[in-house]
Amino acid sequence: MKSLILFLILLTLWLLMSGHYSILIISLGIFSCAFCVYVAKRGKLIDDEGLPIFFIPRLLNYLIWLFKEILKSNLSTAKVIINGKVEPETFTVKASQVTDVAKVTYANSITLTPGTVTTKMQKDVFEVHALNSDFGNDVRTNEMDNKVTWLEGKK
Amino acid sequence: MFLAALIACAITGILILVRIILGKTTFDRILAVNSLGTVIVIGISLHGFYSSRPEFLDIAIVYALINFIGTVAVLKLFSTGSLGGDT
Amino acid sequence: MISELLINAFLVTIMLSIAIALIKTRTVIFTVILTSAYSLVAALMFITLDAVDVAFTEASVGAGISTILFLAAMAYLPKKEEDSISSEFIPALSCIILGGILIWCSFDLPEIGQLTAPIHQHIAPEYIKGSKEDIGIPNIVTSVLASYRGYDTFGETIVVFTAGVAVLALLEKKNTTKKNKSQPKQKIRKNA
Amino acid sequence: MELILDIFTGICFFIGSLSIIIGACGLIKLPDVFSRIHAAGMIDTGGTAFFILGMVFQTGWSLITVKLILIGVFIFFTSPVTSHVTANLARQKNILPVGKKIGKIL
Repeated sequence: MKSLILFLILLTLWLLMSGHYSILIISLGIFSCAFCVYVAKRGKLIDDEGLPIFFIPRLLNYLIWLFKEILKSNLSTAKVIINGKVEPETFTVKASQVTDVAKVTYANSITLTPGTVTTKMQKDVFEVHALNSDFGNDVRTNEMDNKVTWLEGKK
Repeated sequence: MFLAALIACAITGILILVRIILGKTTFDRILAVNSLGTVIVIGISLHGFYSSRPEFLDIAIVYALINFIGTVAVLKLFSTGSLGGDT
Repeated sequence: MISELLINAFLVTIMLSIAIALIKTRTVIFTVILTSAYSLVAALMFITLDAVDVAFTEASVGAGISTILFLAAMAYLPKKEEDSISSEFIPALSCIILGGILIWCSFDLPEIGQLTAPIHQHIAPEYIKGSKEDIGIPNIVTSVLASYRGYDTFGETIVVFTAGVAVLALLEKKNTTKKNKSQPKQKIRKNA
Repeated sequence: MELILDIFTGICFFIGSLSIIIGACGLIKLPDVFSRIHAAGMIDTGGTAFFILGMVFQTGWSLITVKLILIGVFIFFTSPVTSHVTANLARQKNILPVGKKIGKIL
């Protein structure tokens, strides 16, 4: 089932990228996509981590929220850089997600918003470096943590 | 318009180059080279539009991926001392 | 036209400064990083010269594979480069003379895009006319490379493939002999 | 209609240029590696997002738009990974960030 979804995604990518639609080229594409899926299956890459399907229903909502967040923190990072008031701080937060994929998503979301970077991970404790105490407070209120847990939808 | 954006990319490139040459630790330099790669990806797509041949976007896609692979390879070598799988 | 010239001049300046930094540095890993940055800029240069295929190759081979190969070879090298002992005068002189000769020769080249240049007189018009019907690939460079001079390309590919296999074999062999040596190093790292 | 799209593209390019230039300034100005990662993150997220948005306004709906969005997605997925790996490795090599530490550090 999952390999079929992967095959369809790869084939869509091929069709979008090539732009030439003749029988020969499309059949070559189908062949190479099938080969890729076969290799991925042999390497046991197709599992919950490679293709996290349980994210999909709530993904759009989360992405819109994430973009808003990124815009806001971009603005404040720009202000900090122009003002030159840098007071970096390092602290640890606890992640409340169950699966590894969701934890990685949380850590990546922290890193993706400029101003906060995950520097180390140990099981479910993240060490976060923030540019300013405002950014630090943003992470420490656990808003993003709750959002990712909601995105995961396992609880 | 595209030319102005290209000039902005060029200024950014020069500033990043200053960091590459000044950089104290290796991490600074790796970070700066990665940023230079991102700026060049933007620059390629902008140049494609500027010369009204957006087919160049294929190269920009290849670039975005190669940049990532190169950076991660450098960092992996730096952490383990080899690229082999047995370390 | 002016903007094209400006872009080219800017890229050449950046490449030059990267090259100077490359000469100045003595850390091996930084050399590899700078080489990667150099080929990133070089590929952008090829794009402004309208050579898409070369840019593609430069991006994937120059910035990707060769960086990784350098790194794989670097694992067996000391981390710092030694200062050169011999004098730098003769190499610099020969480089300057060679560069001067090349620049002098480049004045005899026909201008870019000139119709009467010898390269456009010989067989190129036939290729341009017939490539679409003969082979059916929209990109002329690809059809010339893979079909009109297919045997040539085939030979080149074999040579490159052999070289790649040889490099891999060399690296692999050292890996097995070096295993015992690298063991104590890691212990030291853990203790520290 | 064309004029409106052009204006939108201009605004997007302006914001994008501003954010990459400020990011590059931060890359030079900020004190240590960990702070510089934030500036690099600005180039990767703010700059790319606005430039790609501006170019999407110019193309309309075609295969080129899809390719542009693909570039955005690739950079979006790979940029946090490189930032995190750099920061993690710097910590592994025992470089401690400047500034105050709150609570126990791993």
